[in-house]
Amino acid sequence: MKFSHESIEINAGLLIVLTLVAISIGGLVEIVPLFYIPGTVEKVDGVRSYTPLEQAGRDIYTREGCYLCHSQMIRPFRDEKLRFGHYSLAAESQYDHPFQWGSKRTGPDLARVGGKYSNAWHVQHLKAPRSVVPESIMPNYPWLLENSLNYSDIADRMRALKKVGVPYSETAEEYQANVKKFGQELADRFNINLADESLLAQAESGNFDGDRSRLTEMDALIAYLQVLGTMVDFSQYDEGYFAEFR
Amino acid sequence: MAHASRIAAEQYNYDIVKKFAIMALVWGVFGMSVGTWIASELAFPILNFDIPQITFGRFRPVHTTSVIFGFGGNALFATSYYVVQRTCQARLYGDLLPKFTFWGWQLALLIGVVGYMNGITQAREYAEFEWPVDLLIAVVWVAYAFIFVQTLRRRSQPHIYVANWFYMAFILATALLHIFNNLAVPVNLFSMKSYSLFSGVQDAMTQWWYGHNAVGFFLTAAFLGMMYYFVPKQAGRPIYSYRLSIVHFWALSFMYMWVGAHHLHWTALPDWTSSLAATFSIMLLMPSWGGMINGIMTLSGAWDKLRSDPIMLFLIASLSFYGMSTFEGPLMSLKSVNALSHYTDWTVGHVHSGALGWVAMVSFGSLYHMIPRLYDTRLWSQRLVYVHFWLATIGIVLYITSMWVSGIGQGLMLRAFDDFGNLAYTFIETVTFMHWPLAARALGGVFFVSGILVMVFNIAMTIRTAHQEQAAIDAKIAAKLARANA
Amino acid sequence: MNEILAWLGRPEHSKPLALVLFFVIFVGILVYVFTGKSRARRLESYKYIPFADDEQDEKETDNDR
Amino acid sequence: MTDKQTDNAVQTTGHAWDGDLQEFNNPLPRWWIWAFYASVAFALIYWILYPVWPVGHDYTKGVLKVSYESNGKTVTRHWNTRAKYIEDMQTGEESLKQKAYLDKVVNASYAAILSDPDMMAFTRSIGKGLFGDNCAACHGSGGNGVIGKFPNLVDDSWLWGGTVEDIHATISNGHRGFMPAFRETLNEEELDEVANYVLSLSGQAVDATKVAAGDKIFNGQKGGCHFCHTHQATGLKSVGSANLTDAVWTIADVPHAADPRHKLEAVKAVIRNGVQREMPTWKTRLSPEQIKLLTVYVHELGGGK
Repeated sequence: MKFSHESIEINAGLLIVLTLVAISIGGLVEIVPLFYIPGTVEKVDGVRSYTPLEQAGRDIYTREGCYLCHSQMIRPFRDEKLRFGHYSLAAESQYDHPFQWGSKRTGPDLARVGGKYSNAWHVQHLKAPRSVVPESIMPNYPWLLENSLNYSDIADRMRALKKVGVPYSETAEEYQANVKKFGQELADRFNINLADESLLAQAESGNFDGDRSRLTEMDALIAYLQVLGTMVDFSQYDEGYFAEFR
Repeated sequence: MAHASRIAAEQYNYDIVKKFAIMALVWGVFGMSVGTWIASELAFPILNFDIPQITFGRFRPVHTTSVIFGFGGNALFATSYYVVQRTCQARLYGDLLPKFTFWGWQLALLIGVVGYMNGITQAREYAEFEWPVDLLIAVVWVAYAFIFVQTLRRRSQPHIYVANWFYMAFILATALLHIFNNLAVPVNLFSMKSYSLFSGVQDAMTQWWYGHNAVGFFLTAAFLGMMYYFVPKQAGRPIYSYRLSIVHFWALSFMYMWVGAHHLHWTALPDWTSSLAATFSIMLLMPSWGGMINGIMTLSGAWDKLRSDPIMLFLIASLSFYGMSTFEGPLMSLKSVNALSHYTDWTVGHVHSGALGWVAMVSFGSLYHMIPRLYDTRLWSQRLVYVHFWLATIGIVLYITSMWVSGIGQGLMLRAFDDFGNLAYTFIETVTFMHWPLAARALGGVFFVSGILVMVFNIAMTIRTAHQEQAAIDAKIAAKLARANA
Repeated sequence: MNEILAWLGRPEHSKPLALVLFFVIFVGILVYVFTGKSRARRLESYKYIPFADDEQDEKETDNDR
Repeated sequence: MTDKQTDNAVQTTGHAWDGDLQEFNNPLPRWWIWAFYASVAFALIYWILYPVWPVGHDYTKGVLKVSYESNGKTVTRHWNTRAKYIEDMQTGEESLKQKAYLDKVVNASYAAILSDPDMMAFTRSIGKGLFGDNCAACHGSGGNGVIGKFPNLVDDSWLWGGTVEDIHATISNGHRGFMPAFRETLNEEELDEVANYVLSLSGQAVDATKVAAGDKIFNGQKGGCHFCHTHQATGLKSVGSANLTDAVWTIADVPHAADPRHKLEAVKAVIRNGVQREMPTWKTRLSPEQIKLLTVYVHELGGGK
């Protein structure tokens, strides 16, 4: 058993190289094809990016760690369909950076909570969940109603999201493309140059927290919750259509 | 003896090992206490106290980060620096660089944890650190890898001991996972907020590729490295089969990376991806058990040690829990089982049978073995190690069983239909059902935390005794010198 | 032959290919580890590495006495 | 510690350099190898049956098939979770059980459902789940509502009408309940007078002179309350205005007020701030059959009307 210094080095290097190869393959095989196999993200109408107010609400959703107790991913089971609604499509989270599918349902799934309850209910429920659902174990979030919404960097946030592929517009061409894709009204909402105006306008018309005099974090969060799962009109599609993508 | 260890202390860099070992305990106490607190919040929501910083959603990442990266990470730094030096019989590479890894790691953890409490998070499970912290971690990690490899190159042995293979795989895999899962675009250079590069289904896959391999390489491979050194050392017998360790090392490193998608069964992830993950999860069972067999068989013929050595008790119990949770894992990765278990406390219980039973217990055993040697003394109290062992075991058993009840119970209730084919229970009824299991789980946490507090006391007394012994010897030498000079 | 080469050259076929390659290497490792008496003996001897440092400590301790 | 180290050292040298072949030949445990082969075999079978391997721009589909009906034709596709779901929804045991009843519901009149004990047993069963997972968040799991926020459904008072047809319309289309805020229109004194009048309608002890003044405001131009609540103050179900004479309080929490002064304050607060309430639309979320059955369930909660 003679070992020269050289072969020792080779052994250590070989160990590293082989280990790297071993640990890389699994990830490569499973992740890379998801970017190019057609049909991984279904072709459906209606899915759009979030408006500035909704995105601000989404940022509060992630800030408070809602994903740790609520999933946004309904599975194709009869019980979940009856309880939460149609199962979730990959397309529905295509503009979600990061995804919020969740891993635990301490509370119910929220993938289709949009439109299910009134804004007033959300305000009351977020402020004091047990005042409306006595059995609930959700924490109170009274500060959402107290904190004014900080939207000073909303345009920057939209710019960052644009860099990772969300169709917000900054140039005239991008804006026109959005008009074609989403219609005039939404294209205005997705216009980074008008981010502040569009955010304020939606908060004013939506009056999500029931108090027009102030723009609170509650306004933004409820705007986000109320859009969840409402983008795709499932009555347009035959059930078999979605199965073709799997 | 004292002289000998002083030589050893010069031969080996024990100072850095001591620092990491002590911080492992500090983060352990903190992280496990936070864990018990958030467990109690679920049973008794009033404990959120309407304080944003400690509500469940913000406090949970504090718990996971403190125990995985704080307790587990520091324990791994400590033991890997110890093991690589002892098995290579070479001093750790560098002097400032290891110190940098220490302070960099503690700083990253601190910024991370304070950040979560103030709502700064990437909202990716177990990767909640925002981008500046991610960068700091990346730099620390490169330094760590460099130190480790350079130390390996200094070895006097021709062969690299298998424990170091596992540590090496852990370092490489963690780097790979950390970098790819944290690819994100910051809002601007002065903002702590960033948006993940990927979205939706690709983002989910990347996150769970990361998430499961944080378990696979951070919490399994690395701790197997620990096992491969400390079990033979504590038993005073070599590992059962070296060749088995080679085979199961390669099988493990190859197969673990495939299984992440089993966290996404029945979701919008394409079926082929999750089926692939399921089959590799099944094939992973035996490679995982290879480590358990090797550890437990090391003791064959010397079972009497279990009666006299509480540290061995910790190590063997940890291997049993390892075996149990690596059996449970593949089971839960089957689509039919996962349909029930996913989204429920069963998953939480499974993770903790691995985290408390395997990771924490093997760390406790290794630290009990290592710390007295670092300080060249004996453990202050063997009896307290027994007390710790039983507190920990009772805590784990309470935890796991209550989570089985809660998780399987909820899973069954949610998919139950009555005689008419209608849903038998509403969602909120399952929440009511889970109250007592959740309370029992919190109690399990109290037991486990009490255990580590006993350990901290024991270790503190051990270190104090070591200092006293050292002072006595120094005094004697000084007296001798004085007499000689007189 | 050209067709095979063309198939191998396509990036989307790299995954199955990498898998096959690695599987071959893995089987190679298995065969290497479990064949040859002297190799077996050599490999198994490595399990005493963790005890080598004790011996050294011991020697130093002896010298110290 | 010294003893132990000596032990180790002796044992180590003994084993390592005496060449104890027994120790060297620790084989892989047989069962371990066989179990590993078995798990590989399992995976191979799985790979044949299910979609698994990505190849090029596609993936292997597996040999298992699932069939379901689509537009009157039978479609057969490779096994996948979504096809399995359709199959279960169409031909699963639980689905068929439920479907047998749902098919009857489509054509049955409310009277027919209400008079058939079997159908009512089914209604209570499905209603419990529908109500619990959808309605209970606001109206409470027992339908008691939250005073001031969400209407009680178990009493006999219905803002938008309590017949099955009314309830059906309410669930299907939702409602927006609105009462203007009078904080600009009425001063403190006038608010006090109207509140006295309102309390007097359900026979609460109040100040008689203020009641008379309040009557004028309520039924006159100043307050104009009668436009919605009517001169008799029994409310209009077309606009969802409350009946103020029945001592059932849905918004002002009069029953829980400690004394007459607090009762007055509770009523004044509602007049001062107005009311804005919303019941969501359910026809986009629930099927017609589900709404029909939920209607019967809710109707039964309040004992019917």
